Amino acid sequence: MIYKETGQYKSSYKSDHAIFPLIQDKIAFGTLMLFAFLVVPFFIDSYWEKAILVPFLIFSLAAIGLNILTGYCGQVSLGTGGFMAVGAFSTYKIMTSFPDLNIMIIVLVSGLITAAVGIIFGLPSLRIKGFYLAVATLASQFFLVWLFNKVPWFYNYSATGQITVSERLFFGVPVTGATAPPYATYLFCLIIVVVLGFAAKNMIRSKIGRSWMAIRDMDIAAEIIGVPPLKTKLSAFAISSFFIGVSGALYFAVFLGAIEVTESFDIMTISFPVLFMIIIGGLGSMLGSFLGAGFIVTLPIGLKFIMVDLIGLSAVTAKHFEITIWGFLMIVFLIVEPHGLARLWSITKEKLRRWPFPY
Amino acid sequence: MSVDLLNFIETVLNGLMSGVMYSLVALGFVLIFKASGVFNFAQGVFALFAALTLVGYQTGQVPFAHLINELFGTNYHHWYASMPNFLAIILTMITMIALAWIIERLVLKHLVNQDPIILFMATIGLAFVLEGIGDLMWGSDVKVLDVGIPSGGSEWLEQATIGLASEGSDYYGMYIDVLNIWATVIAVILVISLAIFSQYTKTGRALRAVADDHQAALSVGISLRSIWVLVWGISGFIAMVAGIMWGTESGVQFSLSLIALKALPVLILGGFTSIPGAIIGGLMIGVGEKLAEIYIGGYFETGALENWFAYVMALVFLLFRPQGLFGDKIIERV
Amino acid sequence: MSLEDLQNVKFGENVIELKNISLAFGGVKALTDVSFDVKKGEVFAIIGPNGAGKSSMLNVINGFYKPTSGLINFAGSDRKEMEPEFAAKSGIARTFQNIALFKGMSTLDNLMTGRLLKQKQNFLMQALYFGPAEKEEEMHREKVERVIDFLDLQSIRRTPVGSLPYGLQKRVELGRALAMEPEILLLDEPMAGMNVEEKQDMSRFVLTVNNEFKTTIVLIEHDMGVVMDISDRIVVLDYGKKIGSGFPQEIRNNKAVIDAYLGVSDD
Amino acid sequence: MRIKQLIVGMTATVIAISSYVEIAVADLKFPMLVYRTGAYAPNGIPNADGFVDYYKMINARDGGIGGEKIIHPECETGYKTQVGVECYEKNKKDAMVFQPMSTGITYQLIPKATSDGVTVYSTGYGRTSAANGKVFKWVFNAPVTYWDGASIAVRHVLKQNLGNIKGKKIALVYHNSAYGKEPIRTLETLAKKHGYKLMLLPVDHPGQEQKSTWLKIRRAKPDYILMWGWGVMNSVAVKSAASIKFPMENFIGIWWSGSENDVLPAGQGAHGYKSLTFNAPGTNYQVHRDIKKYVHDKGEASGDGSHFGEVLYNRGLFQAMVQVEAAAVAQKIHGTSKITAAMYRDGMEAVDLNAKRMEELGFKDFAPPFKNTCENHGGSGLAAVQQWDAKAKKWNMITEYMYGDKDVVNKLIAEDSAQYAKEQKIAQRCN
Repeated sequence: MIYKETGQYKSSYKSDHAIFPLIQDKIAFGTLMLFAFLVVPFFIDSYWEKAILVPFLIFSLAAIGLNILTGYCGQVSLGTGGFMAVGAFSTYKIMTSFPDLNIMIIVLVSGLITAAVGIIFGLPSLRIKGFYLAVATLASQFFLVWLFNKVPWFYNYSATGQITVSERLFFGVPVTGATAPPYATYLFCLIIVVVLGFAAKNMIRSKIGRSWMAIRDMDIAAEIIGVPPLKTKLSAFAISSFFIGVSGALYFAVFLGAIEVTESFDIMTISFPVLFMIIIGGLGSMLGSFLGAGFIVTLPIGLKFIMVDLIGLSAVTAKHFEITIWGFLMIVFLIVEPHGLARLWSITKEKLRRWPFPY
Repeated sequence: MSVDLLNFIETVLNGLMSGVMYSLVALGFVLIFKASGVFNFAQGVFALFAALTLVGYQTGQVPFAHLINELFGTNYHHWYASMPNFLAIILTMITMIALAWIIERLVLKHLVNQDPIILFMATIGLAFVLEGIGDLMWGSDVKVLDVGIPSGGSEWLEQATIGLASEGSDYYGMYIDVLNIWATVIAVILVISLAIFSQYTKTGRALRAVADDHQAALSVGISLRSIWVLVWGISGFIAMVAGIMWGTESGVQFSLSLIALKALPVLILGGFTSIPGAIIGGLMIGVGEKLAEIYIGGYFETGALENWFAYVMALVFLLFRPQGLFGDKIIERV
Repeated sequence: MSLEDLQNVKFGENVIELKNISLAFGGVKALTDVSFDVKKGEVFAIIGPNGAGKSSMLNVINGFYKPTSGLINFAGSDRKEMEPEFAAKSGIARTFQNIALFKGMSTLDNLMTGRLLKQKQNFLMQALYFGPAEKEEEMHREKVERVIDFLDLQSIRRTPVGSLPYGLQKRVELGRALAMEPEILLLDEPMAGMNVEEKQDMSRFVLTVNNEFKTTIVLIEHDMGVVMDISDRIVVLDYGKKIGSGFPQEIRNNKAVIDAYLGVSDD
Repeated sequence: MRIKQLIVGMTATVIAISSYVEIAVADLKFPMLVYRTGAYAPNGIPNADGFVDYYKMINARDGGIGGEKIIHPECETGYKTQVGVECYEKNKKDAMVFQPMSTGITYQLIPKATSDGVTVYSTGYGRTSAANGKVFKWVFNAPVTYWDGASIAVRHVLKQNLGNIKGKKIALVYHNSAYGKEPIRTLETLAKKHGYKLMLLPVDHPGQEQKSTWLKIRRAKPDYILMWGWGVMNSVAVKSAASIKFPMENFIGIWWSGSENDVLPAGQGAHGYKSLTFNAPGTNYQVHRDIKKYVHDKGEASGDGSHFGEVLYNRGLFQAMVQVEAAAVAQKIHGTSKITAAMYRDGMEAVDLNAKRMEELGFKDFAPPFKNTCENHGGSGLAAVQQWDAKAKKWNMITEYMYGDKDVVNKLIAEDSAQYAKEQKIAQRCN
């Protein structure tokens, strides 16, 4: 009976409505946070930073964003790459036009700009539903990428359309540019992710979140109990785009440092992977967003490590296998647990609750 | 006729031709969606896989040669010099049908009545698997595909049209790639034979029944799963045709799988469930994007707006008909 | 004391008045020129055979369908049609013939959706989730808990409604409507497909709601027994036409109605 | 007081250890970022094979460089930037030099490698202005840059028109990406200088659908077409050009648009297509004989050995050779065979591949001689034009190696690198 909730009585709605109603969860989460904030920074090296942790954090953020839209509000979107691009280029423009603006502000403003763009591209969702909408969102993807590739103003008329970040300090430590120490970039992303993560969770467990889910589950009934579809859907698009925009900003400024829009925000490099994250992680689950991101970010690296470094296959054969296994795993996952890792986790919790008595 | 008019016509014609190429891909999507409600993103990779296999058979490549050689230090590459196209095509068809059967066994069977989005994701997974296996089997370097379809500009048309221009203009005739004309012919034959098949054969009727209503079909004793194998087989075959067409134009290599992205706007324009929709949608997209590229594209000194234009066009269209051109009407009740 | 007097004692003025409502989908006439009024605080039943246009009537009342002709007098003014959001805002709640719950959400959340209109905090406050936002949440949670107690749904608070049995789902749906603290409650076959006990429970709930909170109730029901027992007044529809109305006992011996039900032709 | 000593002592040891670790590199590590998969595999494979075969040959023939074996771990990028970063981080420890083989990844690595102190060598691609060693200490793109390339192509056109191309129309068909956009600025500047009209025609990735591009060309009837293409785009373009019957000898590709893969699919139609190159095609060189002897005949050929002697394969040999040479030079300068990344950079900067040295290395007449200096990381800036003979299925050199429009190019390089230096706050060196 490791995972025992009996005997934990809630005396107030407040405690009952808490994010982690169970003491075990509180402890687990607390330790995780302590570890993430106080332990990791001292051991992180540039490989873990650039290859695993920072991309993980950034994509978690994008996944949360998409999950708000798709998982909670039921609007499937394939335009993630385009919106991340908006975030990235806003950051670049603001950075270059206001050299001494604080990076944190820059990132958040980029998020707001993306939110505005998101609202515009969300408008069709009123008439278009389901797959038609999903494919329609590709329009935003292709259009935005084209725009940033085509209009020189966005990349300050540089010779090639490449945009490169310049160094910015956060509390006196560089968090962008090549000289930024791993722990700094990591912590910078971590802070943003944790704060925004809680914000998202709070929205989901209050009015706005319930309106989204109402629209998702049955938009007609929702309308009849007084949920305005337009406002609700657009709010989902806006807030989701904000998250995606921020992640795009970090992706450019903190993670890659130099971006070529056509390649870095391609639907195959961003839009689909992020959709995988929320599906494998679990539609409509905060935990799922993180699990999914972790899975998608680490899997290829893990497979590569096993096949090249341990088994010693040649890089190319390994890659072929990687692609195959990767797709195969995806299918297996969807067959075994369509509701994603989050569901698996809650099942394990059930098991733990009964442990050691099986049933 | 003025040269501008002739140019316009030329553009439209070429648009129609590319449209046919898109329709070829879209067709496979629609068939599968109708019959099994799966939005099969793997259709593009189907085309790639089919083309790879075809070339493999033609040139007698040893499947998995790289892998075998790497693991066992052997040095196999080819086991025969060449194979007649006809035979190779037949073999490829058989392979694609076998593939369909395997997919039904290993994937679809286990995913019946899941959410559409889940099925969609599964097919993306499938796309990865096929791409990986394709690479492992036949290697990832570019291959020249030639099944004897002529290509290059059509002399005849050029000569025929050169006179149409008004006097004194230096008009030099219209341009159409012969390959595309062939593609059109083949596509037409394909569609007609499909229509005949679904109208006048028992399996065809069963197929339409399933497309219409799964439960009902089941209740009159039609085996869903055999129908699915059939349908996936057919769209595998269509993918092969598409693969041959695109492969002849650009050589067979990974990028071939990206034609799926070209087919998506066609689908939303035409409606996921309508074969005529796929065809007409394809033509509309083809013409639309070519016209846009050549006539609007000029205004941004360098165009390349085809890609997004196709989607935006489809999007705008959807705003007026949310279910696409021929898609089933969406009715909301409580 | 005559029936009329009784009525006048029990009921106040009209809350809704439908004047010659007609509704057509393309060629199909769902309602032709139906008129009746609903008085404050009564239990008003709409009955009739399948396809008589009962549900369409409710849909007209809460604005999901727009009548092709006729007027709806509501909240003191004649209007051509109602807007769903306006209807909800002005206290009209309803349940549906085939349940329209939010299957993915728990019973609690479903009931909380009933409070959406009454929650005023903007999303930023909710994102921060402190002070007013939190207070508000808890306040509404309290209200909802009352409904939960009233319909004894405590045991299924956290279960996703999709997995509940039919009878319970119906009850949750009623709960969601009640959570809106409605003036007028439209119930579309609240007891369809229920066994006797469940029907009794449901009837009890309906009556209590009517008595305790003085909620006006408009319900569609097939079970004549129930209808006759709980409703104060009844209107009978057949093929979209009104073929009779009045107190239960009048309806009981109204020839047209009997014919409609027993399918006897007029000759 | 004690504590102070303690700290001093500790730091001392730490430094000692770290420096020791640095020196104690067993072999010379030349990590390879390759792409044998994905959209650009057809170009990636032969090039990578060239590298591997050369490294293997050096190890087999000379037992490595100055006795140090070469290790060349491959990391598959699939031409994806993000994967490239992962590969770099994974392999950067003790790495001598990185050859990203992708403009995107090069841009990515320039700042990182600079701060990590690892050499980046982008042979005739990547960031053109990196040729300015004053600003880009750790980056080399010898022997020739895109901007040289553009001006050389124009020079070739000039030659054919006896120096006058006023009013001629030149179209640039380019990969719609950073790589493809590189030459635009140069061509525009030259257009002003020589008075030709420039027509820009971008082709989106991957570029197998170019119908409208070629319809435009057919109508605009440019006199010459230059192409900055990569991957499937090349072959489709060549094919389309053939089928609109564009005179192939007026169609000139950059050195990345001039491999067998690009012309073979077009069959006879490709006959006469030209492309720039900075290395000779064919297998008639000492280095090929050595590779045959020490690698292929032992059945150790990289891949299936079918690309032996192809343009991109030979380019791979050349790139590998320069990297190996740099190591050798570094060993000479620092008098140790166990060189560090920093020492390697010095070697790269001092590379002097004169004709004599080339011959010693088995590359006689294989490529024009060049020499890196502190200021100039861009090499000689020499390239020649080769032409495809579809009947014989081989490339023939049809011109001498020639210089581009140096004064134009150098000016542009100065501007661009200056701007970069300003953005990144880099102090200029070499003075």
